[in-house]
Amino acid sequence: MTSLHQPQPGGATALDRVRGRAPTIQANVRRLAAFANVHSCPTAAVAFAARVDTNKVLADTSMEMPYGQSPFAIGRGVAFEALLRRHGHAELRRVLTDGLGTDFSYAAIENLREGFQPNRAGLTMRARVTSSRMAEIAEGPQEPVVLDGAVLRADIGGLPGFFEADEMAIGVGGQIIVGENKSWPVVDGRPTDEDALGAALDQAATYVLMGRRTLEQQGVDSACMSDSVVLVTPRNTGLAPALHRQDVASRIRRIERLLGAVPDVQETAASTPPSVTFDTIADTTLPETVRLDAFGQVTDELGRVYEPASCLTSCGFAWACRQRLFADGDPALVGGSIARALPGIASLSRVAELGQGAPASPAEAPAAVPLARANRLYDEIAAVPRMTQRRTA
Amino acid sequence: MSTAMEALFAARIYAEGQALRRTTLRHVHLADPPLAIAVWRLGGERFRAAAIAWGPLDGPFQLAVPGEPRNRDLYFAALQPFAADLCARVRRAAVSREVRQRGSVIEAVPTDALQIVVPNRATVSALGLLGRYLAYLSDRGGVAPDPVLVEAGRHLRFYARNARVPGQALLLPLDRLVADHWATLLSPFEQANLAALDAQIEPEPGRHPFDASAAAEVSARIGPEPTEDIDRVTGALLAEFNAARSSSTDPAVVEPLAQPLRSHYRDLVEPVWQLMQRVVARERQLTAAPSVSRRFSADGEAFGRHVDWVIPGGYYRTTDTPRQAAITLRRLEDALAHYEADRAVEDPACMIPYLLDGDAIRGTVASVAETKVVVKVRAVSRAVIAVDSPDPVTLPGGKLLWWTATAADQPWQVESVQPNGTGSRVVLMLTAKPTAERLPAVGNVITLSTLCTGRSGFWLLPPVEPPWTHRPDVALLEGEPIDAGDSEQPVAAVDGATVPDPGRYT
Amino acid sequence: MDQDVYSISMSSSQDEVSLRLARQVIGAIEAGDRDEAVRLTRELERALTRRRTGAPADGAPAFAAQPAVVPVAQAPAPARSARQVITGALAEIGVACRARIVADYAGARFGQRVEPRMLAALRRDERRAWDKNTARPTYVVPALEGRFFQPVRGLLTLSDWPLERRLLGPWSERADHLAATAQLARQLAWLSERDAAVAERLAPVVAEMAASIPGALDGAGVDTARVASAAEAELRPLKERDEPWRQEAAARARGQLPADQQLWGTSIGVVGEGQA
Amino acid sequence: MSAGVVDCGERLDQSVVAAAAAVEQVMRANLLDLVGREAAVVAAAPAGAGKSHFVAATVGLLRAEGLRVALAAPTNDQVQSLVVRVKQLNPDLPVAFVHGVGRELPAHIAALPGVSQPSAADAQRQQDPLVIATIDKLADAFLRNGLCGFDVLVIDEAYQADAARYYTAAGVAPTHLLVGDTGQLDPFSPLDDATYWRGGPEDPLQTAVGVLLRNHPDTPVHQIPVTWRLEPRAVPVARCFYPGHPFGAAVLPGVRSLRLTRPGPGSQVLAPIDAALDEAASSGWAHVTLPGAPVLTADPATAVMIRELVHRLLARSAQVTCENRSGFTDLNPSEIAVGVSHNDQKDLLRALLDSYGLSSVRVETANKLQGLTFEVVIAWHPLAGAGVTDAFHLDPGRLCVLLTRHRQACIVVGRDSDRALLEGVPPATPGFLGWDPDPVLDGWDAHEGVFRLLEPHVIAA
Repeated sequence: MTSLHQPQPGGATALDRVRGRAPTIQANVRRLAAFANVHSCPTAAVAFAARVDTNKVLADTSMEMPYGQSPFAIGRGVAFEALLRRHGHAELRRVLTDGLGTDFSYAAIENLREGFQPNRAGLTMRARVTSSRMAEIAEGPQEPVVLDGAVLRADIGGLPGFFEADEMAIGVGGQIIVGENKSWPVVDGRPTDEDALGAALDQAATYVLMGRRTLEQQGVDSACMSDSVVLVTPRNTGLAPALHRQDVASRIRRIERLLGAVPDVQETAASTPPSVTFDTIADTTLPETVRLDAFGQVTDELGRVYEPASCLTSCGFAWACRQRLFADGDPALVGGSIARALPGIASLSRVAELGQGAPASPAEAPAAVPLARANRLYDEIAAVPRMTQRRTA
Repeated sequence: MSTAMEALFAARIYAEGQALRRTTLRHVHLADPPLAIAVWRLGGERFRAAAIAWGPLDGPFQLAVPGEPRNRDLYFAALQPFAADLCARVRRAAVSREVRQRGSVIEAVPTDALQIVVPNRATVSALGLLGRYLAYLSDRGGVAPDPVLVEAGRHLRFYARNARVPGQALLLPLDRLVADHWATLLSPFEQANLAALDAQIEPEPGRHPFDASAAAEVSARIGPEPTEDIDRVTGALLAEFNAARSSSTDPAVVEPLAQPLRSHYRDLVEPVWQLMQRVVARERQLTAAPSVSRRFSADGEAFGRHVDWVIPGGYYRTTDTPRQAAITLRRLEDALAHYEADRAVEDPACMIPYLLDGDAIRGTVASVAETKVVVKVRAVSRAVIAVDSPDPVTLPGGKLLWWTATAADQPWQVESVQPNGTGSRVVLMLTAKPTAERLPAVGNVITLSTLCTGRSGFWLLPPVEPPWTHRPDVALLEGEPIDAGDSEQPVAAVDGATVPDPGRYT
Repeated sequence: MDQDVYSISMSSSQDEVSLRLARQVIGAIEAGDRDEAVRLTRELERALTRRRTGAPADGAPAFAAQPAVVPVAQAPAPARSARQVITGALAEIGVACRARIVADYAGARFGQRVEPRMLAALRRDERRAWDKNTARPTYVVPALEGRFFQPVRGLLTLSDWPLERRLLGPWSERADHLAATAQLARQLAWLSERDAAVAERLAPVVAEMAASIPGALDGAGVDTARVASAAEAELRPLKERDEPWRQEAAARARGQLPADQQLWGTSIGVVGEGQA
Repeated sequence: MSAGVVDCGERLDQSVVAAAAAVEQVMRANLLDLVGREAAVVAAAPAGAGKSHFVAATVGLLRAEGLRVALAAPTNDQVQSLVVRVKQLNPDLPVAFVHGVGRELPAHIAALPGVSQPSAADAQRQQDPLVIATIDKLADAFLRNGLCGFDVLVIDEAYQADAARYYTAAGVAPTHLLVGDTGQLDPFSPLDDATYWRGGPEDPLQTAVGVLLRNHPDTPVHQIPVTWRLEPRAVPVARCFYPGHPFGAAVLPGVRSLRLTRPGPGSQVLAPIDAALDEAASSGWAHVTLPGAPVLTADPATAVMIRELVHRLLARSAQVTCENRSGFTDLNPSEIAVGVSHNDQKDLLRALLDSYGLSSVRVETANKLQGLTFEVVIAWHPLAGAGVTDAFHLDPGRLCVLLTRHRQACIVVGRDSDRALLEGVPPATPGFLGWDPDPVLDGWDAHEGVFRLLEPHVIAA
């Protein structure tokens, strides 16, 4: 099995086979976060390892999920960034000075967002500037430095990925502090969406972790990467930026686990059964039924783990999987917490039967008793009015 | 929330192709008609309603479309009629009152507070944010905003905050109303989509609820947050609008130009409005539970206090003081306990989970006897009943249970539980003087549960002056005006397609 | 502030005569002797145009590199091309500047609005013109980031500015913004005594630019002296850091880059990066 | 477990005991300095650090100084045991127990000399010098009957008391001593938006200590470096729940011992059960793992296993000895507790144990076990047979309570698939500004550490 562990032609061709002509996408912080929500799903793991873009694979089928963000939402983000940068980063300097207690009025600000091409070459150059500037922390720069659009290069499951941190403030009390800008407001000290805040902090934690690795590669003590990050958001009802500082030590540990859990591309490719490919599924020239059948075969082959909330927000396959679960009557359809009440029971139809008193196998027995009871009670004491009138369609 | 019950619901709906009612009664007040509000925002702009539709749900809606909601003048101009109408309705609802005395306190409580229904919880928070924005407007930018905007803001903010109270019906998100009264195949996450819920309950004939809701998810758009496809259209129309008006805010100029945007949003609101009408009509078919009116009159008290505070010009803090938070927490917890108890005690269907989770027993009264027991050196008479439950009961001795018929009164104490055929015989002793109404008759099928609907002794409000422990060492420095940073330049929409990774699913 | 003015004019490629004239003009301006200043300006203009062969007849400002010295636009010139307006405005600003601000200034100064689209087109034309080596005294060229000398298209400069002024280091964006603000404030002060209409248009532009400078605006109107001094106060410490950096970078660029890349920047890829 | 035991000095680790004594001295001195000022001292204790002993002793000291003291804790059980503690250490000290309706002291406590149960009004009129009550009752008495004017307010279990309750009670005295266990469960609310205020200074659900330190960050916090309840073999596991808080066991290794006088194994069926009991007796820990399988929360198989363990433990007539006993004495059923996470688990086990005549064996959910001590504890692992992890079951406080109640041995019962639950990536968690800890992620780490430490004691059933 050693062949699995070394990238080699065999692995490469296996990878090509898995990908086929399916659209691919590089790993970035958002993909990583999305993958974290579905990492226990074998299909999702293979797709991520092969960098298959799960959002596009099912394009033009009834199972393609509405994806993407309002142009206004994006516009707001752009505007907020612009506000921080205009007039030579005046606002950013102010916010950092107020928030970090270090004077950034005359800080050196490396603007890595402009001039560099939006491609690997550009990213690579930015990553070089980033790492060399970060390394200067070892000499303890006499003045603070801000990397605007720092780029960290990290190996994700055997493939290089580039990660763009909004800000990196170097030399604040001998520390490097990661900053993340978000255009959603913090109203009266409270975020309008705690999950969005959590995701933002996870992002920042990812940069801290990758920053540490970048420093270590250069033999610099990574302890100077601060555990606490800054979040810059509009305050209250306008766009005026405000800075929040938050300790993300435990989130950093989570991201460390996550990176550890990312499957290696070559290993995955080589170890996936020969029959598995996303090629047919993504082939828009084929009829939908063919593509969805192919999807069914692939997921049956690899296995799928479906949890409504996490899958529906993070994976382009969710609707297609949900459809399969419905077809199989899989209890997971309605969520793991309920499925937990059904140990040893194969399908929802069987649950219904047991509810009506079908003889339970030893495996089913423990769960069957409360089900039968629930069913009896519902029919017996809840003289529940049934839907009568039908909508005139 | 019994997982066994949930599992059974899922299984039956799957097998029978039919959503199931969770309740035999309606546990939430529904005005006839309620005031309905539907909101569409610009994507990502939490304080900018691109369209507000409102009106009594039994009729057509009025629609406010600012055109460019990020322009203060246009925004306020468009919101004005909505705000004025809302304020008028609130004030009208606060007129007719009944005097109520509680302890030493005498209150004039509005008899029918204004109920607002919205499609979903997301709209509740959207209205809360809109209220937060309007309630603290200053004359920043030279022009003082129309006072009705500020007043409406305070009303919206009150409604949104009061929506935290379990069982309240002042601001009713219909997705929760439906999810509380119907079991579907939708996971809690998917239940946020009112159209999907409705489709599961009333699928087109011959369609399985699952397929119906899946289809609804594809087609239906509820708001307040627009999906990309919607805002692509909005973006184009808005660009034309802004170009055409060339920074004019003169109503005469803007009105006609906003027409395309208006019809754009009218088309979006239309189906949502019908959906809300259908949902409310359906739930109104159910008889209201007895405690519904009590809960709504509690809402009335809150409503009355709000109006009496705000109309004379009272302000609310943007954040709670430690004292307010402590009081609120306690009120909310009381409300929750009472709501859950009332539901289950009044509605057998809602009692099932408690029966399944071992927090309630149901059976036939096999015997009723009176005995004497010694309590604190005095012999007092007590009643002892034996209840035969068809199901095996596991209850620790000494556990206190309330008979649903006297759930506000004294509890029964579990004396013993013996196996009895396939079920159990439970012997209980009344913890109070046996009286006729406290005793069931032999042969009655009764339910006893851990739920008590009695009101616990009233508690006193904590001191106004916070103790030193809850005051910061150094007083926080004075902040800038509350609406600092308000009114930014409009921002051009950006083509999502040009952004490499536009984020998560919508 | 004299130093500032001189350093700007010093760093341009002028011969002694024009430099002397320039100083006299500045002296005259500061002495408040308007007519003298105007006379000297004309003379200076002639001196410069004499030196310049093939100077466009339509009178694009020839003394691009002398922000402190600007001729009075007596009669508003006939409508000029976007290019002329931009070069004109940029010349008067004198440092690398955001296209939008240049356009705003041009609009105020010459009463001619330049749409963003036109700017994009302008950039393309400039490059094409250069490739066709159409003889032009100055080209509108992008600023260059000072590490790999890649073009930063958001910031405009003029080809006849010395390299160090077209390069951007870690302090340059703020420094240039402050320099530009101070310059335009002085410009506003000067214009407001001559052309109220222009001044009225220009004031908001200056105010907008000064908005981010602590102590520059007191809330009321635009106090140009206040703006200029606030900007320069903040500029001074930045300059100490900025200028040496830019000089070093410029030296590097001169050593490394062919002439065209010194103007238009590099578009180097990176070799030796494994593809995924 | 009391620190008052002096006749067993040679059985104690004097260095640890001395260190603890030193810290307690500093705290008392610190507190006495502050008397009269609006200031507080916080004592952060690991499980079984002899908090209530420290509290009782300190109360005695304060009274000796002639200071009027109010002593409070969140629950009735806690304040009742405080009354007993105070009387044990200060027999002649009058104690006024102020209680709510139907919350009188049990007869045997009420009968203690010098213990009175006055109404709040009387307590105030008489100016009772030492009043003991729940925090809620103290607050109510303060508001309703003006019970106040104390010199010092002492709060035990201050990490379980929430800021809302503390708010009112705090008014009864200027100077406070807050004693608590940082490892146990945080204040909890059934509201589905209970995190509404989280991170804000007004959060009513932050701990009493939390709100105090937030507003007065310079308040001295002393870490008590000893555990009296746990013995050395139990300490490494306990440390998982107290990061950054060093402490050691007061009792020396080998002083305590659980022995099974009847040898196992009995029948084939009993083999794993006896193996588990033997492992627990010899090493202080046993982790019984049933075959991995998704099961109901109230899994009958697990419950039966637990009953068998209890039953067999007594059937093999277990005996214990410790620093306070001369020689071995029989293990009394009331010295055994079963700890669970859910009420349906509790009810099921209660019924099973009662049917075996084991009614005096205590069965409680974790939150009810807080502050209690037993010789042997059998813990139903929160993750046992769970298909998925969630915030409730990952809560480090819950696991901490279950695994730190015992003096001799703890037997954890779960399934061998449980550990695999932690092999993945913790779920994404929401963020709260101004609130750094993350119960899910911290709990994840704690659970992992515990699994690792229990590995050598695994008995597959």
